[in-house]
Amino acid sequence: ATPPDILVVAQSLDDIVSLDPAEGFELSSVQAFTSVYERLAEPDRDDPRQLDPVLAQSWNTGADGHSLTFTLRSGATFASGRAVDADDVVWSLRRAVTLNRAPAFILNELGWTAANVAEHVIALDAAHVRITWPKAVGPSFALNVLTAPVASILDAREVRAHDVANDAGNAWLHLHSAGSGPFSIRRYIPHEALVLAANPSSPGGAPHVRTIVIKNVADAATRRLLVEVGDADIARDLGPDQVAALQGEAGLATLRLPSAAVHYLLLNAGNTENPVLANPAFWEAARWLVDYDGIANTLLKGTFEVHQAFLANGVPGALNTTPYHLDIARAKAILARAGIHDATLTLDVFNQPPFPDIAQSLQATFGAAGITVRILPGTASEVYARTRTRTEQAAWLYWIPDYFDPNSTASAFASNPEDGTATIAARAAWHIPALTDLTRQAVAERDPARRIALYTQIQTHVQANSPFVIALQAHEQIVLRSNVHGYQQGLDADMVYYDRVSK
Amino acid sequence: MMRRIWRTSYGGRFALVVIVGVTLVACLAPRLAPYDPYAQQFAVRLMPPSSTHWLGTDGLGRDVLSRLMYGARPTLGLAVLVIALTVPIGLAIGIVAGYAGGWIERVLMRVTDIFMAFPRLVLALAFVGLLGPGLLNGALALVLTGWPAYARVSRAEIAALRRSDYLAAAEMQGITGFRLFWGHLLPICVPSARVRLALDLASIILAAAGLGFLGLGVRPPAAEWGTMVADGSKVIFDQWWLAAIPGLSIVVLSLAFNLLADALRDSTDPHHER
Amino acid sequence: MSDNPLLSVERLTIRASDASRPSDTSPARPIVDGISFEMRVRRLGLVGESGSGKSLTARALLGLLRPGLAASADRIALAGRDLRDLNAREWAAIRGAEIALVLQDPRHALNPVQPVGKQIEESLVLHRRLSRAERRERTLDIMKAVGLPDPVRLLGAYPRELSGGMGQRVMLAIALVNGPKLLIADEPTSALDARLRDHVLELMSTLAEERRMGLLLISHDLQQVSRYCEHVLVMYRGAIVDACDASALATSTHPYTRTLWACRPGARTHGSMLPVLDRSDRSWSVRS
Amino acid sequence: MPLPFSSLNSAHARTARASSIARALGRLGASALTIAGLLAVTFALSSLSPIDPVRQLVGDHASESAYRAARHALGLDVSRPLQFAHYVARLAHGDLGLSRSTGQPVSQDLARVFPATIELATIAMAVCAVVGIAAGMLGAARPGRIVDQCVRALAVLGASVPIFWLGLVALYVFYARLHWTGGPGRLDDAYEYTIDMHTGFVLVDAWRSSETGAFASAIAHLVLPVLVLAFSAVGNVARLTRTAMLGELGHEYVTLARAKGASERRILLSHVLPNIAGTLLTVLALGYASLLEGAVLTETIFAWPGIGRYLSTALFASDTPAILGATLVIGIAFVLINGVTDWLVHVFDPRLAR
Amino acid sequence: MSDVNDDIAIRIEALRVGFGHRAQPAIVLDGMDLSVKRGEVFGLIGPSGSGKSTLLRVLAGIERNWSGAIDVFEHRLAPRMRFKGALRRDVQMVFQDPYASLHPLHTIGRALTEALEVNRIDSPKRRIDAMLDEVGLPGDVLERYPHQLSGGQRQRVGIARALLLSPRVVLLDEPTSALDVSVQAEILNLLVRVKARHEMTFVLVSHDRGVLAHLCDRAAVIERGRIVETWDRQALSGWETETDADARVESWVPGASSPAAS
Ligand SMILES: Nc1ncnc2c1ncn2[C@@H]1O[C@H](COP(=O)(O)OP(=O)(O)OP(=O)(O)O)[C@@H](O)[C@H]1O
Ligand SMILES: Nc1ncnc2c1ncn2[C@@H]1O[C@H](COP(=O)(O)OP(=O)(O)OP(=O)(O)O)[C@@H](O)[C@H]1O
Ligand SMILES: [Mg+2]
Ligand SMILES: [Mg+2]
Repeated sequence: ATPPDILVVAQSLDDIVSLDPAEGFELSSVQAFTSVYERLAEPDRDDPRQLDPVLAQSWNTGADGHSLTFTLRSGATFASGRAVDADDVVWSLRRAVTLNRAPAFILNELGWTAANVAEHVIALDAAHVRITWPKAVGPSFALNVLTAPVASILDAREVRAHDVANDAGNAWLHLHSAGSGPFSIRRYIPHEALVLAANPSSPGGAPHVRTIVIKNVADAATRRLLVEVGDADIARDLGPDQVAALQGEAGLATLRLPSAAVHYLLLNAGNTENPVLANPAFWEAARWLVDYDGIANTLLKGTFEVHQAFLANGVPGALNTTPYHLDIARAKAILARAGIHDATLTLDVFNQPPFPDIAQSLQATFGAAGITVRILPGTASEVYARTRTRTEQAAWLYWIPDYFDPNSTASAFASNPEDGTATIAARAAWHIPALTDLTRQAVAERDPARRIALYTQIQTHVQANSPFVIALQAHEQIVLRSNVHGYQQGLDADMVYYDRVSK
Repeated sequence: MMRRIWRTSYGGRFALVVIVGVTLVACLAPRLAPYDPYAQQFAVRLMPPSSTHWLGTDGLGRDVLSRLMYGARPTLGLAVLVIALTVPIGLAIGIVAGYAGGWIERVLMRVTDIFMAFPRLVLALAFVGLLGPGLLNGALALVLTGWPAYARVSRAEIAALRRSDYLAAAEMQGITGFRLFWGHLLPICVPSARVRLALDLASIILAAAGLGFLGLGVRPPAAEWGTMVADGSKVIFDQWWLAAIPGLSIVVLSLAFNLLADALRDSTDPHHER
Repeated sequence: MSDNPLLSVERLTIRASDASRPSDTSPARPIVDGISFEMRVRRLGLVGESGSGKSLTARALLGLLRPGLAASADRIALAGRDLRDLNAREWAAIRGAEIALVLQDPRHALNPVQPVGKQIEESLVLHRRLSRAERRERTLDIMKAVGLPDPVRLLGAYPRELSGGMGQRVMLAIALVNGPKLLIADEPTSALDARLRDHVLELMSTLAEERRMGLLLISHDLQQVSRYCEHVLVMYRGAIVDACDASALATSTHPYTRTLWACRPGARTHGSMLPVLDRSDRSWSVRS
Repeated sequence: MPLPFSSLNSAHARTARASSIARALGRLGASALTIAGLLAVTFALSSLSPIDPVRQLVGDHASESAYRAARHALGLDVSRPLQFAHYVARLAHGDLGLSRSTGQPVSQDLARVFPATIELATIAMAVCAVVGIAAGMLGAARPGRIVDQCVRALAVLGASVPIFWLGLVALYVFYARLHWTGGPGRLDDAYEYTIDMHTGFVLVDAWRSSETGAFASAIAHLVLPVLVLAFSAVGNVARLTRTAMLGELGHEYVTLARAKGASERRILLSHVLPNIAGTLLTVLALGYASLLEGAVLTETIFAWPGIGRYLSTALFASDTPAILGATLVIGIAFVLINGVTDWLVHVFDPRLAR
Repeated sequence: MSDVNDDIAIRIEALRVGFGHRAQPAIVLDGMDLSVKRGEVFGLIGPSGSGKSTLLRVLAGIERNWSGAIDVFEHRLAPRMRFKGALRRDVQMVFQDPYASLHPLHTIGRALTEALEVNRIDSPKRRIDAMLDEVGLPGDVLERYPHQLSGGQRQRVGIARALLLSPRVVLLDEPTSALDVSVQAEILNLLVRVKARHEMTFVLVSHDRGVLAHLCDRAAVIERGRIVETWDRQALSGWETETDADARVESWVPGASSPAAS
């Protein structure tokens, strides 16, 4: 059993590379950022379509639609006890851009670069910050960008004190924190555990539990065992079978939470070794060859729902139609009409559950229509390495929005500016100048309703015509000991809230 | 030889039965297996053993018995491949070193020592990790670390004979070259190599299973015992047999090879041993 | 000599139990076939060709047959005390104290990782309650008695540092340190250089006389035995085929003894054929 | 009689000492060569790897110039032999590069995780040595009897059971079902991250910490992985002990010891055991090495934060520097174990001390 | 080629053999001069380690690292030369330990046949049968393995194998020292018989003066790699009176007379 003042969470932490919010871009690290850092504004945890001011008290949109002025909340302090001031905000945002690590591209969406960010992010006085942006995007988009973890506000003085060789404290932040969130990092042991200590001076109020131990337990069966035996209070990422077995067991509660992750099959139209992949008829057939229902409701029961548009349910503008289902005869007919026989393809998948199971299901249904699928399981980096170099034929992948705005996803699936930008459409070698324009138009649109309408239009097009078979939206299944109360989790990867948990 | 093992002990009998049986099953899997090992039926996922599926079904509703039968193939195949490479290399190097002596021996044995000191499983993991998953990459590492054992033993055996009277006697009769190697030197090393080989087979089977368990073995949907244990371990607390059955198969097969090694050791005529 | 012979053996038989018997020996024939003898002289010789059962006989007297061999006898008595049916503890008390053994090859018979001194002392530790100093003194005494040079220094030497002759003397010291009644020497010199043989045998027979101790000398060399023993038993295929006084060996009428005695080559035999055994003649081979 | 024994003896000792130094030096050279071989193989492996380390580092969105800069920073823009030279040069300074999956220097990571493995393997080895040698002696004392049969059966079984499977089963039975032992990890969570790890050895640190119960918790967590790990090697130790003992029992000096009146127990303990000490030492060293390897799988099952788990995590992240570093460290440990054993055997065996 | 004396079978001049490091080799044979006459039995005796076996191994072409001059009949030997053809057949050797000189995994039949096969000698079957008869072995030994024979039988096989190639010189390295006196007598008788039937030269090493006195026409003593004394037949006859007791007193140098422990 776990001690009363410690919350033990069993999950996989193996993905964490960095706990510097300007660098960390993995599921587990962005989850942690929410507990450790705060941003100017964050999506409301009950209705993420709403924005809540956090470190900012309020903001004003500039008349030109290309600037925002934030008034900082008074009395907010960092874990070190220092008050948050405009200098921290400006320094943190500029730092994220100039450090230019993986998630910096999110801020780049505003047109900020290492060269120009200093003129676009300025402190008006100790309590006011003004930002401007050169790109043709609307202020609501800009606000959404600033809710991303990369825009977290750090204790500038503390971090600067740990600067080594001009790294802006990056090395130090790998293992430490300097934020204003409800918790601070007490100890981080890579691949082993992240220990968070309550930060009583947090602007949001002191959390209920004193310590959180997020324990790295790589194996799902062990996670389940730990929570069942009571050696963990919360177990994340449980497979369907594990959850099913725990159902109804005394002392345990199961949460099933939708996530913004969409899973899709990518067909690389640019692969010259296998020209059939460039044939839209083949794409069309593929849409009828996924056992959406079988995977979501039998094979991986509870961890997925059928979802066939790129914006996940719950994200503003999501399209909820599901026109496709498994229909082998129809797929065969389409293939026959297009003169496609004996097609074969290789399918890259991650070698971790549940991907091999999904891949084997695809293998079976495609096989039924005469398409031979050879599965190439690989570590995540291998699979990404192949898709990056565009040597893959097909891959089963998933997408999680980087920030809570439809553009995050739309610009990946429906935009291929052909300038070297590595969007998903570009990886599939899908040439769509018109659609790219439309996506650009949508992000610049300042009227929210019209913006939604544009995204619906784009999704409908992608659903029917792209070399993607968007199939499933993930649900996360979490098992908690029943004495754990107040746990909350939102749609997007970073929306994990421990501050109101009590036990 | 077989007969002698059969007569020596119950262990030897068990070993022969299991090894011959598993080999047959592996060869005849397509004929023996009651189901297509790849056919998925989501409706009957995770069924306990029953009269329709003797060993139940796995997470994709595939028949476990059929997969078990097919699963013997990569394991045995790998073992045979590794042995086919390690034994000849090891014996050749050992015999040449032991017979030649001098600097040839020193150089060859230094190389042997280097490879001998490599951690076997770890190197296999590194190979697979760096060159990509697959039993073949693992096999490469097993070959690389496997031959020195044969080389060392055979060198010692031959070097002990280097100045022996019966090599001198062979020399007196003008027996040289390949004839000497094949007819006189090699047979000396065979009994110990045979025991070592049986032991090695057991350890290769375990290593292959270990790779499979870590998800670094065969590619799905191919069945392999280690991978089946890993898959089964996901549901070990509820459908324990899914991990237990392939695990037991590994135990039984490697046990058989270990017992064979024992029987070989015991049955080697003491008069034939030096 | 008293009425009780030092050693008396009646119908000693040694068989291989079924499991350990090589497949080519017939089950019926025992390896040692009901031999009987008494030791009424101080120095008794036991000769015979290789494989005739000399060593097995010697070991049976010490209760040291290997597993797989079994001995039975109507009587085996040491100075009147019957040795059959002793338990392990009783045997341990007798071995090394009343009967001692010297083996053929010092290179193999001494523990290679124990200093010589400790090996000699062990006999004392096992059978006497002595202080450390007394043990050391006795050890040095016996080492001097068997003619080991510089015994103090030798105490810490390991067997591999000794020459064959020295090794054999160490073994003799181990055997004699407790003053046994009977010393059994199983081919004590066949691993030694020709020159050393006589030294060691000479030493043994002198010590046997000095210490009033029985010596059972096993050898296949008739000439040698005739020189150092008073009485000789001749074995062939597990049976004692001839027994006579050492001085009478040269004139023995038994064909086996005669051949063994005469088949030694030498200048005298140059140009002629040596006498050999007619092994097909079984008439003298079974005599019990 | 001439007695040159004394002078010869000391001369002998002198040459023996000189030659043992020479031997030690030779050993050292051999070990260095072996490590160099290992280095070469691991390096060759890393350059054969299909994964682009630069891309892994800079990520997807990096520009061509950023890519080139990172490539230069990693030293990958020079020829392979030069890269190898740099690699060795950096190694000499203890620099194994940056792990891509932890973001920390690999050397630092390894310094953190290796003690956990050493602790696990060493305790398992101790169990193995005591149980294995005792069992081997029991078997040898009465060959063919029940005890012996049991020892042999266990030995064969130990060598046949896949350790990961045994670990799973043990965890399932003793932790999940019976609650007899601690679960995965090194300590209960109450202590795991609250006591300070100074030495990296959980038993030591738990003992020294002020937390009562931490030590008991450490023991409870150690039991299963230690036993599972030991089980895989104990059979081999028992079998080889038994074989060595039986072989030794056939020697003439044993007959002589019996003829002195020594009891069987005394013969086994004070005559035979010292004689096979060298063999046993070698057997144990081999066992120790195999335990280090077995730790890879055991640690994965028991969430034991050692080098094995570090390596398998690195494998999944294709974290080349970490894979190479861990392989190298285990390889060096192997070489050291072999070298030290060899040296010990020579030092303690009077037969070989020449 | 030096002057070929019809009378001399083996002529050795200034033969040196060393082992070990090139820098400071352990010299085993140190400038040995020796000649053996055609058809005689030449004996060699000497303390252990004096180089007797080494000399025979050089003559047999097994030990090829030597310097000096050696002629065997019309063949002039050269260091590092591998014996082939006629020379190979002309020189044969019989070893001390008959068990160690027979391949434990080959039947006697195979051991004997192979010698003939390698040297491409025809009708091997007939020759082998004749030879078995000559050395007094039953025909059924051909199917047996060495461990299934007695020591005396094994040595007979060793002799048969050497004689099968009809050598002109037979080198015998302590051929009876592993055997019992009674068996030794049988083997010695066999050697005498064989010698009488074939025109052969014997070089015989033994540590047993009796054996030499019984068999040899001449004999020599080797000490530290040199011939220190040579006896002719007459001198050998005088051995009868000597006893072992007047051999030199043993030296107590540790390890001097015991071969290195294994
Ligand atoms: N354990 C055993 N099982 C079966 N037969 C055995 C065993 N030990 C010895 N023998 C046989 O018993 C016979 C007598 O052996 P023993 O050692 O007594 O002969 P020996 O007279 O001492 O000969 P040597 O002179 O060679 O020492 C031999 O034929 C031998 O093969
Ligand atoms: N290959 C070798 N390497 C090193 N030393 C050798 C080698 N062969 C023989 N010797 C040494 O040469 C010396 C002479 O050996 P050799 O066998 O010729 O002696 P021997 O006279 O036959 O002795 P023995 O009577 O014991 O058979 C010995 O000191 C031996 O150790
Ligand atoms: Mg004997
Ligand atoms: Mg010799």
